[in-house]
Amino acid sequence: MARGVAKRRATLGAQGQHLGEALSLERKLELYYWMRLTRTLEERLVALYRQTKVVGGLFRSLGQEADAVGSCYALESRDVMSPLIRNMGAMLVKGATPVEILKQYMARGDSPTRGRELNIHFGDIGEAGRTRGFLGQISPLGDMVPVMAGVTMTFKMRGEDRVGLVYVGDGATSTGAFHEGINFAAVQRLPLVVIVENNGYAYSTPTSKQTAAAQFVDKAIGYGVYGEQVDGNDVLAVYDCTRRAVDRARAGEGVSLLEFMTYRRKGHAEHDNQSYVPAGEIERWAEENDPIDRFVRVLLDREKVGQDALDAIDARIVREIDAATDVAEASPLPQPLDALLGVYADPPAEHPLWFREGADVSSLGRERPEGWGTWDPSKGGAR
Amino acid sequence: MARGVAKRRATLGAQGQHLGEALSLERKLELYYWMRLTRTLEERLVALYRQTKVVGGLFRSLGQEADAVGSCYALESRDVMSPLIRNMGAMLVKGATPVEILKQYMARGDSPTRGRELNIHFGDIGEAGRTRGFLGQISPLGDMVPVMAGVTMTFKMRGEDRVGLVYVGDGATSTGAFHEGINFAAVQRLPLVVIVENNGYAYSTPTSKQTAAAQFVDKAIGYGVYGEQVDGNDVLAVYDCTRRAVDRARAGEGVSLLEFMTYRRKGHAEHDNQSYVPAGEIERWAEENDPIDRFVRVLLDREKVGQDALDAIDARIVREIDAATDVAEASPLPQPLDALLGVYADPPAEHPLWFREGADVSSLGRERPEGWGTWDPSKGGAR
Amino acid sequence: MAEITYLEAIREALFEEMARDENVFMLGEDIGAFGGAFKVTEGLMARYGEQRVIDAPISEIAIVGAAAGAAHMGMRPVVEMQFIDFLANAYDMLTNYVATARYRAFLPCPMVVRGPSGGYVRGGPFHSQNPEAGFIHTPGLKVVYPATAEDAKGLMKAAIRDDDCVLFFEHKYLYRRIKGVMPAGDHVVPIGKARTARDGRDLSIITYAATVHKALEAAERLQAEDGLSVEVIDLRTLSPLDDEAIFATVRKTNRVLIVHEDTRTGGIAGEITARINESCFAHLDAPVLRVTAHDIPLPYAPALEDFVLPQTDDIILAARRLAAW
Amino acid sequence: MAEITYLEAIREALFEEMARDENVFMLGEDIGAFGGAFKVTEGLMARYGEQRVIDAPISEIAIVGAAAGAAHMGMRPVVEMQFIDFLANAYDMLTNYVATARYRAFLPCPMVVRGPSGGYVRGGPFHSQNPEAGFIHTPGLKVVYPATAEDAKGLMKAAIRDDDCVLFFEHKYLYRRIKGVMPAGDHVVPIGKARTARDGRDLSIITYAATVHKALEAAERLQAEDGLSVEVIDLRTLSPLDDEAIFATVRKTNRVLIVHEDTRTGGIAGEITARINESCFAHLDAPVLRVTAHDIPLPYAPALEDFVLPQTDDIILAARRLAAW
Ligand SMILES: Cc1ncc(C[n+]2csc(CCOP(=O)(O)OP(=O)(O)O)c2C)c(N)n1
Ligand SMILES: Cc1ncc(C[n+]2csc(CCOP(=O)(O)OP(=O)(O)O)c2C)c(N)n1
Ligand SMILES: [Mg+2]
Ligand SMILES: [Mg+2]
Repeated sequence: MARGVAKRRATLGAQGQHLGEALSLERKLELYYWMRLTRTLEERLVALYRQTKVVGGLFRSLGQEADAVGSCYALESRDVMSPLIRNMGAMLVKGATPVEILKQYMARGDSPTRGRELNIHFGDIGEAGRTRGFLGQISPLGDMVPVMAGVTMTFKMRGEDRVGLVYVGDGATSTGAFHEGINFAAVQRLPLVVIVENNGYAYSTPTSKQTAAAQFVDKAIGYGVYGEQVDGNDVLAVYDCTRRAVDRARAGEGVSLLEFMTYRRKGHAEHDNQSYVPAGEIERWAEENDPIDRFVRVLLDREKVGQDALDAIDARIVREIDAATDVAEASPLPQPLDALLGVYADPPAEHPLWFREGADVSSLGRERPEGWGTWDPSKGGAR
Repeated sequence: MARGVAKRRATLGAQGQHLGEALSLERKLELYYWMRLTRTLEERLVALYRQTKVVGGLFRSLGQEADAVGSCYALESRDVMSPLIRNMGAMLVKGATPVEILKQYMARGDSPTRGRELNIHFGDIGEAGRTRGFLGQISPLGDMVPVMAGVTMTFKMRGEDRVGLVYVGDGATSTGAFHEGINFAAVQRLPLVVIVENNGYAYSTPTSKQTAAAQFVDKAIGYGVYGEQVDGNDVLAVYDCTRRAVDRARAGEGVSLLEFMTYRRKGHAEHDNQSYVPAGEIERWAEENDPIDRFVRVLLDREKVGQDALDAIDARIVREIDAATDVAEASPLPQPLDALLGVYADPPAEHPLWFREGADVSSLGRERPEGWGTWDPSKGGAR
Repeated sequence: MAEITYLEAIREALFEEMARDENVFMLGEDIGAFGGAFKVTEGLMARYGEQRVIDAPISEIAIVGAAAGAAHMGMRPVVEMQFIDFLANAYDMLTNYVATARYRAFLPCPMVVRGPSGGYVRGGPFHSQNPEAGFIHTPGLKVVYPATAEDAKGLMKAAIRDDDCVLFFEHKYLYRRIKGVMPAGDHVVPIGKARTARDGRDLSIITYAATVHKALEAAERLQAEDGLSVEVIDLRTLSPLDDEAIFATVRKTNRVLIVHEDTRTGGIAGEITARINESCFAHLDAPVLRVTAHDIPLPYAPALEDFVLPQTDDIILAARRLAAW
Repeated sequence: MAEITYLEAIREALFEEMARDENVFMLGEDIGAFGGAFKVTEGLMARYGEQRVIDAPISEIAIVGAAAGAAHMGMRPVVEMQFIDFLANAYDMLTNYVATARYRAFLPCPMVVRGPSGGYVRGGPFHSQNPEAGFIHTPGLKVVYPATAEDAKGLMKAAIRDDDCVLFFEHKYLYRRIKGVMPAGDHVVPIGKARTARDGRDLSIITYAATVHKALEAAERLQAEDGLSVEVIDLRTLSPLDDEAIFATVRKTNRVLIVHEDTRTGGIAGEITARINESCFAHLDAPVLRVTAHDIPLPYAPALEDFVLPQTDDIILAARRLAAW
């Protein structure tokens, strides 16, 4: 792998991680905040899951927080990001709120998708400033790459100074959608950053059964795009590498393919017992390569931050999540008839089928959200 | 491009074209025969097309004969090859007969597909020896790569000493099917050679709008497979390069991706006027880089073959094609009711719909071809 | 006013909509300088430039997906499938991503996916398909399939202006064979409304696309030879279906023949039969009958293709059976 | 003999067929050591090795295409879609390449594509689908969808032995909820034959998969509460349809309710209605009625999913309407 990295670095001329280092202490503490918020919020979700308050599966990004947070932190608020299931951290950085995420997992009626779609499969895109710029994925893997090619194509057509970023897993690189999408974007020289999160597994499938390539970044040359590989558990290096690609995109230099080396410490979803993982592997990553522990050491040792400062942030996060949980738990469940709304713009609602004639449709037609609708720009929200 | 070639050659260590040079004169003359047969047969098809005896479109490989013939010539008869529309030469080398091809283009009832499918969309695969080992494609581009992955997977499962070869165009490399298929084959280390015929255009689309890569062979490293680029109009170099990849596959070294640099001198199909081609480009290739002219010079100058020997081959080819044309033109058209046969193994025939009750179905159920059925192993056929 | 072909009518609609709305753009394979495999987009790039008439790599997933992304951002993409058969290559993107976008995520996805469809042209199994059934079955998509030049233009303009994804089937057999005079002004034909192609009293033929013309031919002959008054309904839009128009003709003639070029099993005739059955059972004097293609991949040789596809004589035979019921 | 679940019955069939025929092999995502997302293939790799139980990259096009290539060469691939919803990603390969292989090119293509399908499990829009309609509409494919453990095993064995491609839908709601005792010996259930799940005189419910159990529950209650004798036909195979069994029950009860979990428009109920209409019109005392899902992408919240999908009470209401016609 080192060889690979070296070669890429050499041929593609990345420059260490000075952009990350150069961040002010305040911004570095923001990075810490987002990573810790991600982890703590997921832990809260686990608790709710155990209480069977979560509908459906629960997906963790334990150990991948630096990859999601550090990369999305390199975007401006006007930019657009499309996450994967393990990019809750990126969603938070881009402005998704814990309340929204909790409501989504609990399938509440006033959640961003009104209980229609799962977990972080929601978003908020459109005009810069009026939207936060994230686009939730759908389950079929790879599909968001072509879609984000289309989103960034509009930036180019309109001469907007905006960039797109899309995440795919090591497994998703095998899909036709990934291939067609990145190739399309490369040919059109679109301002798109494609991040391959190599966390070692696709469900139970190790990377060795996903590709014969020495590394995913080797695909860059085959698409004629800029490529870089980075330690995905070093949040400053991740920021640095992503920022460089984002700047290239902004400068009209087109697509980048970035490979983040990280590790999926939890199962594919909560139910997965990871029987397929070699003994000790998870523990080793947890002990030696936890992205938060690593960054805490940087903050304490190199940045001379006091432990009390970090404790204060942690405490603030717990308060925020407690408050968010209360709001989410108090929020209403969807009403059956809501199911009939908004399959089409016109007609605005479907009719109940004849054998549901009883159904009271008087309530129908109320809800006509303009956008994702759960976020109030005036109230704001992170970034 | 030179840079690219050099780099590939360097990193992947191809070794000139000695395997081609090393062929006996007799075999070199076979190469000449196949290339000339391809061109002459296509010219005959053009004549028949002008007489409206061809049903549907006509596709030419003018100027690409070396690529199709030289590569397929590197296979053994037990190996399996899947052609594209411009690989009639490869079909002939693998044993498809001019009569079969003429009947296909004329949609005859005793053509290999009984008038159900077009042009060279037919094949003959299965047991080594009992079949000629070619598998006709379907129209959706890229689909044959996964299918040939499956064919070669059986070679590996059964420990058979057989290799597969599949052609894709520069345009087809953009499809999800190509990507998923070659990646699948690479991971499984299947004995498959994937040839990208870079003839500069996909219908009207130049290569620059198909990929941002400097060259298609650059995709090899991203799939973790052996890659080589070669002058597709030098039949000996093509043979040499393909033979090397075939030998690797046979030796269990897995997939190769070969890029053949060639040029499509005719339109996508006969109807295409090539308005999109820069002035002089076609003429330049015709004058300076015709694969048959080039090989004739090799034969005359370096191999000291007499012009009369080549003329004799040309004359023989004309006789063969005249005879084949007579057979094909005399062959029967399909009968309407034949349409009902063989959608499923069981039932063997569909019923005419009620509004065709009149139809005489007494003739049905006769034809149950075992395989492609138009080729008689005992009678043989080329190779 | 001069007559123009079905194909020219579509092109005219594209020109007018690109002029009307700068958010409209074209995306597809070989549609730019070349003007597309059937020349439908000819002249658009010269007029509107490479930014709005984009040649794509051979990647239907990317083309449809990119159109969806652009549509989310307020653009109005018009995508060409070089042959409508290749919708199959983008089936996931269309049915899973595009069709559900508004419902699952309040994402507007106004886009048109258009292309040449249909048989009777010796195109073989992969250049002759009528794959509408799979998309009519997909909530969130709309499907139109015009039979006349006037409707081809008017429905294209409506499709481009629709706020959801519309699949626009262009029958390649009709491209240059059918002509019409375009109504003056901004000619828009509403999506979801069928058309009475011929008035009649004795029985109704419900159909669309190329078989509308076969049905009209059959109706003429039935009038002349049998004195039968046959009504022909051209559905024009397949999703959403115009139930009112369908039920009205059933109540009027009490005898219905449904004709489509698509294969029989699972074709739209089944759905229409079920709706008639549910809503007009008491008005049926005879069973609803179907004339369709056989359940066979479309073969290429003329004799075979002609056998598999429905022909005018088949419609006549079926209509007589129905009238005599 | 001990009862086993629907899921275990499928697994048993896979074990037995791999033992019977060395050409049978498994291909899919996470099916090897992990045993598949639902553990259907658990233990197969341990028993038969990596050569015959192959973990593939996430590439449905490649998986289906490779299976087809292997099938041409005499193998009998059994492919798992991690969720049947992902058939959409291989739609071109299945409907264009696989379905037409025998017809267009005399290429045998014996293979099974199986996977978990269906809703009532809070899976959301992409893990709950019933996409059978698009494949029933495709000549060259066969489609089976068992409702019982016995049929799950017997149909899987028949599917693996069939000389054409069979799509095998496994309803994930039934995986562990339904149990049965397997008949002794080589238990093969023929493809193309429906089953009378319950005998009745007054009206017939034609259905398949999970809704068979809702129909049986409804029948019980209709018997108890209304004294109605309801016949329930479990189609088991959706392509080819068992016309004889369908027509027989129509002639017997003269009243038909078709129930499916799939969305309404373009669902198989339309095709069945058309066939009944064509062949049994005179035997119908009432219109054929349909109870189906609403035409809506399946939402994830329980209250929404339950509203969109057909429920037992809906069947009861519809049956009463039909009986009172
Ligand atoms: C096209 C498609 N096939 C299969 C699946 C089922 N599936 C969901 S997640 C997953 C594994 C994804 O692995 P990877 O891309 O590496 O992402 P990670 O979970 O490791 O973050 C699979 C196979 C899917 N969602 N889409
Ligand atoms: C999936 C798919 N999309 C579009 C087409 C229409 N089409 C047929 S051939 C062709 C161009 C192929 O170009 P290339 O792959 O370079 O092969 P060449 O004709 O140059 O040999 C196109 C776009 C197709 N057959 N399949
Ligand atoms: Mg992964
Ligand atoms: Mg080409």
